Amino acid sequence: MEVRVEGKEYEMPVDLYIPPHALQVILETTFEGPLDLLLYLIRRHNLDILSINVAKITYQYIAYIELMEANQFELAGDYLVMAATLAEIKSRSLLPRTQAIDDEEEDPRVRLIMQLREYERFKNASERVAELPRMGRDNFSVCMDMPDIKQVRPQPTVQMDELLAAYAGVLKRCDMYEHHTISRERLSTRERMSSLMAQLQEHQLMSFHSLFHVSEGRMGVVVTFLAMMELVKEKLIKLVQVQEYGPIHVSLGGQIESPNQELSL
Amino acid sequence: MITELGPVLEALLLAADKPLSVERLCQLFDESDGVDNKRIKKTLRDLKGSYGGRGYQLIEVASGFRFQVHQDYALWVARLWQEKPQKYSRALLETLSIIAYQQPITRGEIEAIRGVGVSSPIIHTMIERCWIRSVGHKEVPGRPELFATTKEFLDHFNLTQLSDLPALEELASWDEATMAPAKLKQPQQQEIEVVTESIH
Amino acid sequence: MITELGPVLEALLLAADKPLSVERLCQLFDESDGVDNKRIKKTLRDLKGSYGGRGYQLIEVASGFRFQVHQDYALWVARLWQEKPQKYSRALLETLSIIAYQQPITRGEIEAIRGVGVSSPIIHTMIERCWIRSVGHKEVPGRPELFATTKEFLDHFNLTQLSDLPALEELASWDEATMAPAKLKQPQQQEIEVVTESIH
Repeated sequence: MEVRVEGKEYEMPVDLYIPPHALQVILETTFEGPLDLLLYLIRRHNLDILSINVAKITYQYIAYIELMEANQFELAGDYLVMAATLAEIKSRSLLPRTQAIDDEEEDPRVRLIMQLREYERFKNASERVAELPRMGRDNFSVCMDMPDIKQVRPQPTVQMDELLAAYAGVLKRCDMYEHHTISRERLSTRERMSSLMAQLQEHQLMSFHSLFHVSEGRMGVVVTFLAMMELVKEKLIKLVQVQEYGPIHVSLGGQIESPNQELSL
Repeated sequence: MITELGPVLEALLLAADKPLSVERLCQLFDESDGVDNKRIKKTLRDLKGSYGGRGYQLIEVASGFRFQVHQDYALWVARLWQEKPQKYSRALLETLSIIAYQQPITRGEIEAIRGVGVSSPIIHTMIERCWIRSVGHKEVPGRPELFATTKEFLDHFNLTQLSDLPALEELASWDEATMAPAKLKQPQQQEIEVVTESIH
Repeated sequence: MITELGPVLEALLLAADKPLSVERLCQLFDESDGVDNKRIKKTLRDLKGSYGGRGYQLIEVASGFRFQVHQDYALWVARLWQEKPQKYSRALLETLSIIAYQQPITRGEIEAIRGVGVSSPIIHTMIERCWIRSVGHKEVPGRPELFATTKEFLDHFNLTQLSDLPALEELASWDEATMAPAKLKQPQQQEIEVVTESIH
């Protein structure tokens, strides 16, 4: 039996007892580490953790690791450590039993089974925690307006460095530094994008020229133009032209239904 | 078919960060829900009368219906606010900073960046403070609102324009714990260079 | 002397942007108001029961009482924003659950249970959300930080105390298992069956 992974053919291990059609699902599933993968292999067949056949599971485990590698999954070292543990258990089982039984504490199979059972407990618990009613998904905070109160609510003030620290935190978390370069230039464009949107919301259809202000100088004009291009790209605004070489008008995206020719950029 | 429309409307009006019109409410239902403008209006009328003796009421303003804390209890609410100078939550600051740097941006986009939902009261607070406003709708299914910062936002932070905010490269070295002072001003020269570059 | 405490408490809880404890509520009243903890508790209990059939509810979470939109109407409320509720990754939920059940716990201990490294952004995210915090150091080499969950974590998941968490499964006695090697043997029959199945 053969299986195709990204065009390449692989021989399917004959006693791999997961049906081939499940392969795709498995490859698309991300496992939360080697214990998770092992549990998956065990639970798919309603086997008891206590009764796992290590030789079989090792074989399967290695087969999956190879398939994942063939599919260019980035495998953490933890997966390989587990493979080594399984191999060790398997090799021990080939030795005369007395030796393994001598020192139960050190039996890697006992240790693995304990670890699997412990992990499964928390995995199941986390699934139940995930089902708890949660703010923002199942329950929502109540947002109520206040009557006019004579006493003005003291507004907390925010310092610039607090705001920047918050953003630095966001960026650090999402690891966005590498992907987005928000330069000064980009910020002035984003600001102009907002103000163009606001103007168009008020006037709906504006002539292309009226959005440029010569008094802002060359830089201002360039920023406006860049902002416009960005808005067109994000489909937030539309440029329309009734006739060739006629005046160009700008409107909010998808607002105007007319036979006017839409400028494609 | 929704048999009890009242609690659904209550849930919607309480979760929203601004008044909702009958038309807007109507859009939120499927055909199978059996809800039309007329039914909504009638239900809202019934609801309005049902909060006697409560600390809040349902009122109609120009842009729709909203819940409001009852005037009679304003005195105690004022005490609540009086207590101590409060601070804005981390969530609010993060949301505000994302809007400042990534505007115009939808709530969903902010949530994607933060990895967690943005609650209505947060948006509400920032709109009330006139720091952000809706500048339109994104033309994607659902037409979500696009938020942008305002002049008041710039004023509050003593900025002349948005581009006075530190560039990302400066933030990269930002130590959150120490909140190292920001270098807010950059030589003009650099700005021109960058813009010129981007034209090509 | 306040004769009707109910609406006053409603107004206060609705105006506050976070849960309010009985003690905190009590501080807001003067002596002449004739309000004490006991009266507040009783009134809150009465109020809690008075929102049947409404789209919202008054609930008690770890840090106090709060109003929230009832989860029965989450479907419609979610339509207000058109965006799907934020999902937490399994890695985050597993890590958070292990901390919740085993606290205080070090990162290394979490990793031992999960059999895989815990990424820093996950810990960082949970600290930012105020769901976990460092409560000290374990006196072992390297003095690793000990993490515990917070009241905000309980608030977020609508819990009053840690013991409200779903019960952790009991493990069957370990000795019994190791002492009974027969149980470790897998019946050959079953394996063969499964293999056969997979060929088709």
